[in-house]
Amino acid sequence: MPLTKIADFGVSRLSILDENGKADEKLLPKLTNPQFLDLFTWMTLLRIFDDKALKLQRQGRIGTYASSLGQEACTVGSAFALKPQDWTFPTFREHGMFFVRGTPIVKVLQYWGGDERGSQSTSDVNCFPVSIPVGSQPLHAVGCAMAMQLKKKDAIAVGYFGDGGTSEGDTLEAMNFAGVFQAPVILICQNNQYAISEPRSLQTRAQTIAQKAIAFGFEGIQVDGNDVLAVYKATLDAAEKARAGKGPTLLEFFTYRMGDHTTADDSTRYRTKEELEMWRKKDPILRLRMYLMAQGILFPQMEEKIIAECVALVEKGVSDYENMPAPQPSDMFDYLYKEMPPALAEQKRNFLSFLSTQKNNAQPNKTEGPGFP
Amino acid sequence: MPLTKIADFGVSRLSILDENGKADEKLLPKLTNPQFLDLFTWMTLLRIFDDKALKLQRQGRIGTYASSLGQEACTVGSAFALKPQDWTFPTFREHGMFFVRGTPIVKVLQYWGGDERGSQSTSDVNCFPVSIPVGSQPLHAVGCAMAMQLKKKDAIAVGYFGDGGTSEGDTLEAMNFAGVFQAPVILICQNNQYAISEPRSLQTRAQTIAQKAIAFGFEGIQVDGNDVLAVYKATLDAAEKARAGKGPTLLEFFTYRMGDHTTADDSTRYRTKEELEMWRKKDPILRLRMYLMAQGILFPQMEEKIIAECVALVEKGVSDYENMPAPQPSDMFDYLYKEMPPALAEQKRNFLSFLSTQKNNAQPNKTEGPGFP
Amino acid sequence: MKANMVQALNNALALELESNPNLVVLGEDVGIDGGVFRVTDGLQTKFGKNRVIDTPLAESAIIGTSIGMAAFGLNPVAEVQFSGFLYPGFDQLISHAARIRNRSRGRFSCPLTVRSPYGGGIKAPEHHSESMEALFIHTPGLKVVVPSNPTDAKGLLTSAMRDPDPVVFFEPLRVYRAFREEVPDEQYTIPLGQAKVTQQGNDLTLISWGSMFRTSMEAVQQIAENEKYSIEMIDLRTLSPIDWPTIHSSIQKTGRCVVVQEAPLTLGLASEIMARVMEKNFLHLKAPVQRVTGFDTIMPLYKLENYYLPNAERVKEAIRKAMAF
Amino acid sequence: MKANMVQALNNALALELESNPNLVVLGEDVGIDGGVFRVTDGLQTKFGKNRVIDTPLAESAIIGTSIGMAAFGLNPVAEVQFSGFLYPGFDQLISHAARIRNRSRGRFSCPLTVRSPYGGGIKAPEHHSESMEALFIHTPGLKVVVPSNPTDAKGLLTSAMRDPDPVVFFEPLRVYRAFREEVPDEQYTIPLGQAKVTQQGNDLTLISWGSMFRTSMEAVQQIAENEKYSIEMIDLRTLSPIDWPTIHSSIQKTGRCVVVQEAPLTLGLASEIMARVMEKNFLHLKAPVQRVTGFDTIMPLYKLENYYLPNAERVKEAIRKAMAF
Ligand SMILES: Cc1ncc(C[n+]2csc(CCOP(=O)(O)OP(=O)(O)O)c2C)c(N)n1
Ligand SMILES: Cc1ncc(C[n+]2csc(CCOP(=O)(O)OP(=O)(O)O)c2C)c(N)n1
Ligand SMILES: [Mg+2]
Ligand SMILES: [Mg+2]
Repeated sequence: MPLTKIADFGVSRLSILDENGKADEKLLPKLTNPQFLDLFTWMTLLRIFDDKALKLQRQGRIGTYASSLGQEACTVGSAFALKPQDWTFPTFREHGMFFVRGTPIVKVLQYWGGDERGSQSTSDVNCFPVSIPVGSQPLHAVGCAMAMQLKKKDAIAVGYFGDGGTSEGDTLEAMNFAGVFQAPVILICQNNQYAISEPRSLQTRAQTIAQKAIAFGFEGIQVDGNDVLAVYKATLDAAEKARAGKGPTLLEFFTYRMGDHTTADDSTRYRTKEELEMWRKKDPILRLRMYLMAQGILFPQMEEKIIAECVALVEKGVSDYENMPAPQPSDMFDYLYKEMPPALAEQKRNFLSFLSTQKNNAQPNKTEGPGFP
Repeated sequence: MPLTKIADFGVSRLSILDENGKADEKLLPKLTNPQFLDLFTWMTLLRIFDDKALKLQRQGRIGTYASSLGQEACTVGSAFALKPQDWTFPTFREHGMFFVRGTPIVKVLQYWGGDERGSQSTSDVNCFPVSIPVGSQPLHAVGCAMAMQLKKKDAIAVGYFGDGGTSEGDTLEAMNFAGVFQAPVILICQNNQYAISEPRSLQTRAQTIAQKAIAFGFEGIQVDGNDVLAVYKATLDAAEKARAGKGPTLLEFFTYRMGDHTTADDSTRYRTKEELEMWRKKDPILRLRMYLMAQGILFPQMEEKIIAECVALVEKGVSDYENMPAPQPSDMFDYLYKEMPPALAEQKRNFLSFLSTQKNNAQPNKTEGPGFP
Repeated sequence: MKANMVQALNNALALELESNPNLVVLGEDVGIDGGVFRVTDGLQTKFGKNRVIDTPLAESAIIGTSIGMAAFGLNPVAEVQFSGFLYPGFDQLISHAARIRNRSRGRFSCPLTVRSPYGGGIKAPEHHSESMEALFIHTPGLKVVVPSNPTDAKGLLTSAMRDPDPVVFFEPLRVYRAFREEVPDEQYTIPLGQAKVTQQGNDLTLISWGSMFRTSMEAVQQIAENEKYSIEMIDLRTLSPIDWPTIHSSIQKTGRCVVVQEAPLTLGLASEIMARVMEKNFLHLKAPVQRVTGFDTIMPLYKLENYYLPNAERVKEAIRKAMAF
Repeated sequence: MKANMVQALNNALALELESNPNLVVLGEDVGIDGGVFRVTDGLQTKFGKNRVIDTPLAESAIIGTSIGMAAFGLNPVAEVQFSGFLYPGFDQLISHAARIRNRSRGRFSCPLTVRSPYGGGIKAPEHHSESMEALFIHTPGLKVVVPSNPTDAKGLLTSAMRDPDPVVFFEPLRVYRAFREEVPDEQYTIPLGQAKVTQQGNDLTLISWGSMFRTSMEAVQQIAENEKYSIEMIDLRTLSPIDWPTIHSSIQKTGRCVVVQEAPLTLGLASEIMARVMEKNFLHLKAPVQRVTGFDTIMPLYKLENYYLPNAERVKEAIRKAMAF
């Protein structure tokens, strides 16, 4: 028995809408016209929100902000394929997912405005809060999926991460646990080609992210992440599979971050205009728009109306945010434990009584400017 | 462009000597007769050492011990393929590698005898010390390989880990760094089918460990780990490749831990006699012995002589160990920093002066018996 | 029943698995092997593989998935095989388990217990013997418990498993099988955050926990033979949150204090006790608080471990020093 | 040259890359991006991709491979993007970087510098603002440095890079670009383990480090306007090993002490200072040592961070309390 081939693996790529908005009819997901329009509307809302958030940041009305420009199809399409009882585990670039699943815009602004209450979300929306340590979140999704499995619930979990996130041991451990326990989970990589300044090629020598699933004995698929129909279909299929007890799927959404990493970043330092231009042609909203227009599902007047509605929603969110009373210093203490230990209560008491001796409860420190990479 | 296959991968298995000692002549590595005998001798020495160490442990002369019974081909064959300038990074089950590379038996006994000096090894032997946290060692091998690459040295690094070790994020991160930096490293998994009580199937859903390399864009090969010639050849090939600047290789040595995990373990709790019997037939030493006898390279008288020499070497190691003066309490302090900080020097001074007030410098605590899983 | 600490813990787990259908035990070798120290012995056979789960060898994933489970209705009890292997899971503990309630303003929580054998004295190889509880005490959002005997172990573990917040539960290796005592058969809890005054006294307050409580007892017994000090002994039991009122009122009575810890000296828990005592009882103090600790060096391999560990002689020396001041 | 701390650090790195061919800089975005705070700006262009290495996004691997490099002739300077991201690499730091010299009885060593921006005050999102230096101070085998100004930053980083043992080098975010000062152009070192007495005084010893040194200065300047206290100010600079003689001799003179830290109260470095002061200077103390600290809670998102951080008002209150005792 010399050198024998003992296993074979392949990786496939799913794509439905091409860059000109032409669809592969065989693969087209079954969606009603209102559903098609919903996808368009959510992506449009997200883009308008993004644009607004960047302005708010420049005006100092929110802090550092991470735009998802160009990646709208990924979060909108995947969230659209889920059921309300499913759970999602974001990083920090899934605003679209939050919106589609029902989170009020004000909450997302609060988070980026440095107000913890934004992370509380609303109790009827099944999203875990944003958290920043890259790669650490997918494990929570897998744990949640294991809980759903053990409690025999008809719910699945979805964990998001970036291409950079695939380098963290935690993400890889999450894949391994997902495989071993055949957890009802979808692990979604928004491969937007960059982790801050580092191109995908510096993260891993693997040709695709999807093939990482091979290491853990389950299926990985690459999906055109600028094609909302492919994203939707891939997520729906993976969700059905998970619900049927057939285990996890790794989805690599192949996309591109059109904006800076965050408002603290300057992407002209590390990438070319040509690259941007190339990707601009693959715009996910444009592509769906062309398809819907060609199908007669969308037409200019309707588009204008959708845009106007989205603008109004975002403006409403902004004014809700700005009318929100400030968080209280006591909030720092109140949510650490279910029952506050006496020594912590003492710290709180002392601090509040100290504050009460200060003019207007002023915060006498100056904060020296945003710096979130 | 529907669902398109975009990548293909395969995993192969290398095997040269079958269970009856018949070799695949095409794959046979070029070894001289004395080299063949060396392989046999080292494996024999290792087995005799293992047996002795178990006895010493039972008699309380060393602490908890991790036997490598059944895995002799893995450490002996791989170490035999390396050059003296190469560096090896063990876990705790690579005694064979230590011996082949020139570590005196006494050092290995000292380590397991709870004496730090055993980890110092000898300065002309290029081995990193044993360390216990599973999965944490391969990163050091990759870092060493990167150093060799940057310093343009003609040396490679070899990192060992177990099947259990492949579940740790650190091991996977090591694979990823190895791939990205095309580090001259061989990552060797002794897949002995168990991590303490947990069978390989509980570690990962992947059919092979070798395929984990696919996730990181380099080659992984499964090797019959009870076939010292296959182990030797696979390591030699991977070493040549690394030396030629062609990057890392993952080698999965498919073997079996014939003994308990350590002397603190009782493997009858979790595995069957039948399984053991099945693997006994694949004994790596027996297999090489049959081959060498058939080739006329080894014959009974010579074998007896080899065994006698190994026994003598081991006995010598044991007596060296037992004649070693005890480590000094001051040793606890002396190797932490190159220069001892004054406050630590004060701790040391105070403690030694306290000790000097005690009867015979006695250690008045009782130690309550070994417990190393 | 007569039980050593291992048996008492096993019993606590069995009773809680019985009474709480959401409790799951997970970790490396916790199943058929019953854990490498046999704390989970027999539990998988009795409660099945869905309740007592052998996981892959990955501490970060054990803790990380436990967080997901805990947030969604389960009460995971994760075993980390030795406390030195908590480090790979440190980020999940610090960044997530300890923070999810605060991060979500109370919407999510993490009723997770992480059990881990800890401390020296059993001739274990490296990374198996250190006492790094301070790392977890310093981390806001965690609770930290260390029992010193089987009875407390059972009651404290039961409380930990029912606690709405994450608890790191350290089991002193040296005490595991050191002795047996009568432990109540039924389920009971011992509240977290309450120290136990095991012996009243007027001259000096002796504070310790885990295996050092026994070392301290030994010292007190030995010293009682000749010196007639009246020593108040406090077994801290919960290291976070700490029962400060018990400590302070004892020191207000005695004016003298010795703290004994296995951990390294610098920023071990003794430091915090000394700091608070200074803050609250400065004028009551008749002598500086003395501490008996491990050294600021790596816990050595076993041939030297008994030099590293505080022993009764060192505790007696500290008591005498405090008394003589 | 006039330089802020970022520029001073950049300069220290450039000079050392120039003079030590074995020095390599590695981390996330340290290359073409120059690090997210630009501390490594321009270095890759000047020294090439073999000396200034962009790594995959994995802190454990950054530290773990650095250990391998350090043991084999290189001097790695690893950047971890924020100190809150040290936790995934915690095991490599604790179990290996800090131990390899001891484990190998001196055969191998780990001349590694881990640089990491730390602390609050710049409106960064979560996990970017906490101050957990105590974890590393408690760990035997590491050194810990925190500069408070550009000049010290350059000299201390140069020492750290030449140190034969692993150094965790925390760079206070709030100081990065807060001010510029004249920094010597040439290479120089400031020895690790030496605190700086920046102002002599007789009434009270004020100890701080990093950004809290500036907050303390502010308090001292404000208080000087009305109250005529003579305050001795110590900038600790190295937190492990600590310059105890400087602390003790100052307190022997003043008898009063305030420690200011950004870190949580429980088991922050102030606790250890209080403990040692009690041990060594019990009879010199005229008042209990006061500490001004962060709270035992999670560093909040930015709308509340300035409540969390100690400020000059709180420092002044502590000074008055110590003086009034
Ligand atoms: C553990 C950790 N290390 C470093 C960072 C700093 N950081 C924030 S985002 C980011 C890049 C993430 O890249 P990727 O995963 O591809 O996600 P993307 O930003 O592209 O959405 C880095 C390095 C972090 N948040 N967490
Ligand atoms: C990080 C860590 N977790 C747990 C352990 C305890 N432990 C020691 S060996 C072992 C099993 C290792 O299995 P494997 O990697 O297959 O190596 P083998 O023992 O089979 O050689 C475990 C869990 C450890 N040493 N390190
Ligand atoms: Mg990315
Ligand atoms: Mg194994």
